[in-house]
Amino acid sequence: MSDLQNGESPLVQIDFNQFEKVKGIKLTELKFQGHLNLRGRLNDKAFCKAISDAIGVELTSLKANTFILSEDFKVYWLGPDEWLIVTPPDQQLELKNTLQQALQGIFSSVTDVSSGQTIISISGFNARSLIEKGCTIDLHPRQFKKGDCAQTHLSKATVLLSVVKSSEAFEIIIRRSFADYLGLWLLDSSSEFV
Amino acid sequence: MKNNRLQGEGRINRNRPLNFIFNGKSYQGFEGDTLASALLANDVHLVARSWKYHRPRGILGSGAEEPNAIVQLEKGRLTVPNARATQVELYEGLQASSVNCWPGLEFDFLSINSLFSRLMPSGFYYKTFMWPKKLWMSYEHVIRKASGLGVSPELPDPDRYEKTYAHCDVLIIGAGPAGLMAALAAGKMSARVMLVDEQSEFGGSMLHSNETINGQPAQDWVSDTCEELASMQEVKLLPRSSAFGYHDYNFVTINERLTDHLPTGQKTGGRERLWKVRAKQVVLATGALERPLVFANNDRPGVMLSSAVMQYVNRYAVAVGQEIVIFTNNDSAYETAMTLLEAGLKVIAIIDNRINPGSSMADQLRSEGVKIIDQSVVVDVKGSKRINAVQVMSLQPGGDKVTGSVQTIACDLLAMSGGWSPVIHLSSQSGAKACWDDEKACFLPGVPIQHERSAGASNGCFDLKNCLSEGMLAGNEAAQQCGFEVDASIQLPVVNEVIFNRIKPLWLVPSMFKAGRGPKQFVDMQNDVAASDIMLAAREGYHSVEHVKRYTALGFGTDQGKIGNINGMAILAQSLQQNISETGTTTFRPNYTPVTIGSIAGMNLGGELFEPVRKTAMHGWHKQEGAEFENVGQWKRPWYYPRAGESMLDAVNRECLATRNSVGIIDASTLGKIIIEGKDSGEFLNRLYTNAWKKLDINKARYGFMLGEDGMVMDDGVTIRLEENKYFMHTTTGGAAPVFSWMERWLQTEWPELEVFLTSVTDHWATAAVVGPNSRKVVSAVCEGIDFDAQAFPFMSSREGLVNGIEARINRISFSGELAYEVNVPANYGLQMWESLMAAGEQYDITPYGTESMHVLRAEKGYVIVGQDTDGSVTPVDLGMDWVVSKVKDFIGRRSLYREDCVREGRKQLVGLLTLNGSDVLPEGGQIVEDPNASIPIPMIGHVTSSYYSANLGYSIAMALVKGGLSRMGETVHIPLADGKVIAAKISSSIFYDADGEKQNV
Amino acid sequence: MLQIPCPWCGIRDESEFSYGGEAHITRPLNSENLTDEEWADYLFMRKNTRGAFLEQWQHAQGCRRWFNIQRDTVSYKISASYKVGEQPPQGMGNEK
Amino acid sequence: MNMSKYSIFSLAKQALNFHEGWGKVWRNPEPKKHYDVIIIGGGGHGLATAYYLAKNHGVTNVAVLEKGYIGGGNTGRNTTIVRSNYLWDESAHLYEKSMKLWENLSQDLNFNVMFSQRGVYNLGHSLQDMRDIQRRVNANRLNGIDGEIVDADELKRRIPILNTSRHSRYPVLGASFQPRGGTARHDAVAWGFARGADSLGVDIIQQCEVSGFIRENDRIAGVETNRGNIGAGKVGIVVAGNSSVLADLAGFRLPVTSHPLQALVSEPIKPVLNTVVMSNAVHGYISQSDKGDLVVGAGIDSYNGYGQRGSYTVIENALAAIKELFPVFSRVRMNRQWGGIVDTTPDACPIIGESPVKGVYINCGWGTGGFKATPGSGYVFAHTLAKDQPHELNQAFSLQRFSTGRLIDEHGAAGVAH
Ligand SMILES: Cc1cc2nc3c(=O)[nH]c(=O)nc-3n(C[C@H](O)[C@H](O)[C@H](O)COP(=O)(O)OP(=O)(O)OC[C@H]3O[C@@H](n4cnc5c(N)ncnc54)[C@H](O)[C@@H]3O)c2cc1C
Ligand SMILES: NC(=O)c1ccc[n+]([C@@H]2O[C@H](COP(=O)([O-])OP(=O)(O)OC[C@H]3O[C@@H](n4cnc5c(N)ncnc54)[C@H](O)[C@@H]3O)[C@@H](O)[C@H]2O)c1
Ligand SMILES: Cc1cc2nc3c(=O)[nH]c(=O)nc-3n(C[C@H](O)[C@H](O)[C@H](O)COP(=O)(O)O)c2cc1C
Ligand SMILES: [Zn+2]
Repeated sequence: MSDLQNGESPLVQIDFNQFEKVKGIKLTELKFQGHLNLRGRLNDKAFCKAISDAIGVELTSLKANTFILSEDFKVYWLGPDEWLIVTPPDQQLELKNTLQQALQGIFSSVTDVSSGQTIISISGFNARSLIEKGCTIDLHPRQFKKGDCAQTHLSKATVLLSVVKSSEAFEIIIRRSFADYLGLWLLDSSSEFV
Repeated sequence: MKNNRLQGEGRINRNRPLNFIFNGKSYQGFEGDTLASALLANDVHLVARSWKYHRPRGILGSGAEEPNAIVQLEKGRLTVPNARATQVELYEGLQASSVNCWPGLEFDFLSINSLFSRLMPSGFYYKTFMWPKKLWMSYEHVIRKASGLGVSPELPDPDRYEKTYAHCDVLIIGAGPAGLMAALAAGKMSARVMLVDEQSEFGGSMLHSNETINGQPAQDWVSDTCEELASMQEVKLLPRSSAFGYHDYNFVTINERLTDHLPTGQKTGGRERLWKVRAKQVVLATGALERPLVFANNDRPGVMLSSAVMQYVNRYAVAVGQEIVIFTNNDSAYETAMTLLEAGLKVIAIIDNRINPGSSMADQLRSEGVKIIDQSVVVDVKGSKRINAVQVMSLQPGGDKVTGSVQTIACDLLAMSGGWSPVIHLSSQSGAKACWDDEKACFLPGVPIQHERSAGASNGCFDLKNCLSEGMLAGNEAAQQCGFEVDASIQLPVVNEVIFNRIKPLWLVPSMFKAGRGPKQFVDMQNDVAASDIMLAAREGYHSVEHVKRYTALGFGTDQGKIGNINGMAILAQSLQQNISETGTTTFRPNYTPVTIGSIAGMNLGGELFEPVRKTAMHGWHKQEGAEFENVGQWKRPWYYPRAGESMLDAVNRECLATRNSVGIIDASTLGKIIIEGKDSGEFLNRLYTNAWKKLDINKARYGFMLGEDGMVMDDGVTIRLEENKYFMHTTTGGAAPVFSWMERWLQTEWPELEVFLTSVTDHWATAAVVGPNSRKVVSAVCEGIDFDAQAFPFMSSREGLVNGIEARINRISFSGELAYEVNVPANYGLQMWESLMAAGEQYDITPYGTESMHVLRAEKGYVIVGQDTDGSVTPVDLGMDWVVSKVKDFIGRRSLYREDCVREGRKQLVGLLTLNGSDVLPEGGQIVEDPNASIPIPMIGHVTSSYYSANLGYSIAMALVKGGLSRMGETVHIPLADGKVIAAKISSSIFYDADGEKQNV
Repeated sequence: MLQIPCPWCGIRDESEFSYGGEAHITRPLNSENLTDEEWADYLFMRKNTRGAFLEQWQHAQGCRRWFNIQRDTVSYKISASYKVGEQPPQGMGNEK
Repeated sequence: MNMSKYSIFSLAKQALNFHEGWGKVWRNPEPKKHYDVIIIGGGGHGLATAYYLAKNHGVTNVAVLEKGYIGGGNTGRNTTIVRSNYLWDESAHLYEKSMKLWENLSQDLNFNVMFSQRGVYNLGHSLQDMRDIQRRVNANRLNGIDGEIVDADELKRRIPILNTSRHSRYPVLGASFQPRGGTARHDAVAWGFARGADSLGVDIIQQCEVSGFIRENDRIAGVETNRGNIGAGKVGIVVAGNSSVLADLAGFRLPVTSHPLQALVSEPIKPVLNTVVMSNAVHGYISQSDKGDLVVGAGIDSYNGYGQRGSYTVIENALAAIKELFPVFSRVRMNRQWGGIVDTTPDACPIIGESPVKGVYINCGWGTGGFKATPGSGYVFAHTLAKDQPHELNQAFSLQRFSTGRLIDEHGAAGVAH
């Protein structure tokens, strides 16, 4: 329904070509994905069942600080009663409707935040070193494995960091208004790998 | 020029000669030299002047402990003040000069201070410079002139500083034999290891040792071990890296120097890197520092630490003297003597305070013609800019007095050893309380209170064999604590056993003079603290070691007492007739060695990176239109949009008039936006806001005030009821984050029974407020699916529709008193929406305006800005807004409104002010008085909070908080300005424009 | 630099958290019946214990949960971490 | 009491004598059984209180009990900034009284406290900062306190090394300037007051920690210490960061929380900064001492802490701010860092007056900025103790204000910083 041609990512001011000079780092933006924030109580069986019926994800078995891939959706644990569902572009409203239907009468909240954040994918043999410059979490593959995610800060921006491939490929979900800062920070920080 | 370079190999690369300049003169050294070793190789001993007395000083040590050889490196932007020559690696073209001397090092004018040194004991300035009182600032001016060592750069630093976090299982600090062994052990267990050493090469004292390991020279074992470590995947090796702070939770800060050793033209990339390491376990293998001996004129060039002498000979192949005397109270100096002999230098005598200090080394030395003079001490030296003789006396039995005649021994170098002090700095910083060991005459690391252990010389272990085994044990244990299993294949290297005799402490060398009456016996050379100063402090009643430190400046210098502190404390203990553990140490604190501000500040500086710049979806557009920006919290908001030739006032006047007369548009995306959902949402809002919420109709909006529990205004904004159980709250821009977390806090901690979920959508929505009589036409041209009829879509209500086919929410709310609509779309389409509105508004000359015009427009209507018209002492009642405060329900801050002070008469209240001369614009922050001619202190009755020239009204308007203001309407008050002018103004209502609110309701 | 155990996320660096001061201060209901002194006691008076102290933190840059810990205000060692609504460690939290 | 008078002449005389004849700065006596007044806490404020009790009120049977060494608390850890340009009348008058005392302190104490009126700048980085500066400076002038508003260009002229670029993240828009502000030698302040008090008969007792209070009926009768019980007619608690601990022992509560506050110094360099520059917005404070080191104040840690150390991020932020303001200092190296324990109150103003326990008086809550108040605080607290009623300058600073709500909110406008 929406015309992505006219949409503008929060990273529009960042020149991604500049990252091509950086050794061991591949940096791309996963633009315009759908982002839905989901709230509900795990001890509410009806809530869990509604979610499971709607998207096939058992929230009770999604461990803290992990994410799973279900069909086209990625579901991230954000808190004991909060999750983020990332969908391919333009599917969020449909999914939002489906979920809201399923959650009728159940204490919950489904909020579209797609325009409020974006995703940066960082991979390569210097990816970890780059992120470590601003991240207090131990990213060693023994500690932070594929399927793990963590909300934390990268330098001075709050992010949701996840591991796509241990030690080599990460994704960072960043709030829109901080995205430009983070982009500049990444550019600045990666200059030593040029 | 004399060349002191020896034949032996050392660790310098003779194929790489390097030219450098010191005090304007050219010299040559080799790759592998430090500035200190290169200077000594060129026979430069006099390198500095002391801080207070400007005495000639030479190089005393060979590393971090050096107190004297402080130089200014390079010039201009790249200059480095206070570099220690002993730690500066030589590079081609290096330039250095002595600090703190004028006109020069050889003849230094202020060395006359030395003549007055008697007038300048510790703390003399507390006792004088008080008369006449007025002159103190002039005295101080002179004192300041003489202060400081190096000079600060005068230009900004062009270098970059990297910074990173890191994690490991075992962090090993110090790569001497103990540290290397620990790393090897832990590394073999496949623990994640970091090994750091502040020197350019690993090996520590092995780099200058004569010992063998596994039958080979120790240096070979070092390189083999380093190679093995480098091949381990989980081992990270960091040379040129000083661990300078050991904080709670095994957080260690490390400063790595990346380019300081490179010639100026070849430095690329960052200059330094700050490592912020969290280690599961830490092994401290930081070695030990040799202590000097405290005797008369012990600060003269040519008096050096014995271990430094050995290091210069073995590591740098430099003969620091030709005819050498050694003065010691322990066996380690005998090794130096052996080294010197091997290098073909002449050791004339060893002066030892012990009785018959026999050892195999002593016998050997005797057989080679070295005189060993036992039970004797050096009492003085001859020579000023370089010593030429030492004076020796015998000790009386008991050892605390000298006796007999003075024997003068000609020599050009005195190597001294007063024993060893383990480097317990980091251990002490970690919280372990150092304990005194009488036998070894040193402080040892205390019982660990963090996950750390010490090994090797830093643990008081002074022989190689045990250093290696302690290192291995420490590595094993540390990795075991992290869950790894000991690697059985690891073997302890084989070394010769050396037996050491007991040290005989010698804190203050006895002399023929009563203490304080002879020449100065220096304890802290950098700060010119002599033994007599410490005794004076004790005599005057400064008994705590901390008082003595502060009174004398003992340990205050750039070496932080590495050289002098133990001797100083021992001398204090003697003066107070205590033992050393009663006296104790001063507190060890970071930094172990000084670290640049640049390094700690890090790379994230400059216009955009010092602090995040938050930008709205329309930011690029504003920039293109030439907007001036205002910082609001972390956001950049357009402040005003000057056109060519316009002043700020011109622009603001134009924007305000256009908005009131036709239509304006402002980016309102930065306001905080929170979705509140769940069946108790209304109840929750009731508790948060001063007014009532449950009865608000769906799609209707209401203005609310949030108070702190102290009753003072905290935030305000409009909230819309979207559904039965769902509200959409707006907060102020600056309040967004704190208010959101404030709300979460109440929900989670106080009212978990409420069924409410909060979700922040600040970033999701981009918002344009279209304001002015023509706004309806503009908005209705762009928004589909909404009936914009005044009745169908009344003031304070909200509708959903489409903008360019994208879902949009339009709120008819107003912060200007005009007909106005806030158009919200998902921010990815924010720019597109903005451009559509601009296009639709073109025919009405739609005018973008910034925060300044927004402030003017709202002030014309008397709307407050929280934080500008309020400070932390203003209630809604003070603002004349009691209508927004419910009398029936409880809410946060309610009880506070009934406290004695909140209900008293005469509180400050918000009013309007009209200057008698309408073109006078009051300064915001102007103080209001009744009688400007009263004598000082003039009672103040309030202050101006907001003030503008209103182009719409044609005169200036202001808002103010005034004592009892609401009952003073029409009174004239006065605002005295800083330049002496006084402006008179009348108190008025704070609503200046459209008092009945008709314009927003059309 | 503290490391704080979030009951949900485990040990994280202090920089992810924001501080909430003394824990277990309940907001008085019927505050209109309180004297100014009693209200001030709730509003301003704090234990400010030297030693073992129960305090609130929010995992602000993480899961956003508020929770309580027991921390020694001299050694900064943390000896317990528990969720809101859970009981503090034995012997703590009841004395005034 | 045999105090040697300090002067250039006595210095010369003693020099001939190899400085062997100097008397003791204070006596280090054994505690007596009973004192009319016991002051708990040998920081600047406690010592000043004792001094003025003896000097102004003739109360000389006084002991100052200090658990460590005098001046070893916040007095020995602060960035020594002295100014009096506070916003509200109550604070302004109190700090200005202090300023006046500073101006004669060296002569009064016959101990050079090196009070150096090099001026203090408070930078403004936002429009709201500038409004606050206007408000404060205007108020100061009407209260008879010197002050001026300086714009960015003038600042650049006066402090050329200050970065006033408009492209900074938070550009410097201007500043307030108090010419009479400056710094003083913190240790000398403690020692000078101690020496002065001692010479008037006050006992200064170090290594003496108060661990309890002795009561008779509902009045105070003395204190328990590690050196035995000591009787007292009145007790003044002046222990800064430890106020809540002592209040708890005495049986009352305070609206105080104790936080780490850190500071650090650089290696000594030749004079480059001859004034004091403070910035709340970017959180850094800097001056250069007479020894040549740059003295930098960092921010306060958010959590309660009695550890005299804080978190490293605070240091990083402070130095980032310093580098932002003074890019030329980037290559200068920091030598040492440390922390103190500051006692903060909800309105960033002190509490000076009676406590709920009869005979016990409290002086605390100076938070991050009480060094400048040292003489004034001692002056009014001595009055309060001697007369059993507050001096007019500390009347507003009672503990009762937290119940009545009559707070003196120095937060936003002036008070947060040192
Ligand atoms: C890093 C830092 C920077 C600062 N910068 C400034 C500044 O620039 N300007 C400014 O004006 N202020 C500044 N301050 C604040 C200022 O230092 C303090 O407000 C002031 O020094 C407090 O003095 P005091 O005498 O009350 O407290 P302290 O000097 O702390 O004295 C209290 C004494 O009480 C003793 N004590 C505690 N408990 C007991 C007990 N049970 N028995 C006996 N004795 C006890 C302590 O050992 C201590 O010596 C700063 C503070 C810090 C920490
Ligand atoms: N004969 C004696 O009396 C005597 C006395 C002392 C030492 N020794 C000998 O010295 C050797 C000691 O070996 P060791 O391994 O314990 O110490 P070491 O002195 O060989 O190595 C210590 C290393 O730690 C580094 N270091 C110190 N502080 C640091 C910091 N903060 N950051 C980074 N690096 C830091 C130093 O640069 C040095 O390289 C043994 O061979 C011992 O026999 C002999
Ligand atoms: C204004 C001021 C200047 C200081 N200058 C120095 C200095 O030049 N060198 C130094 O080592 N310490 C300096 N210090 C710090 C003290 O050494 C010490 O760290 C501080 O007083 C705290 O005490 P502590 O570290 O013993 O706990 C200074 C302290 C202050 C308050
Ligand atoms: Zn968490």
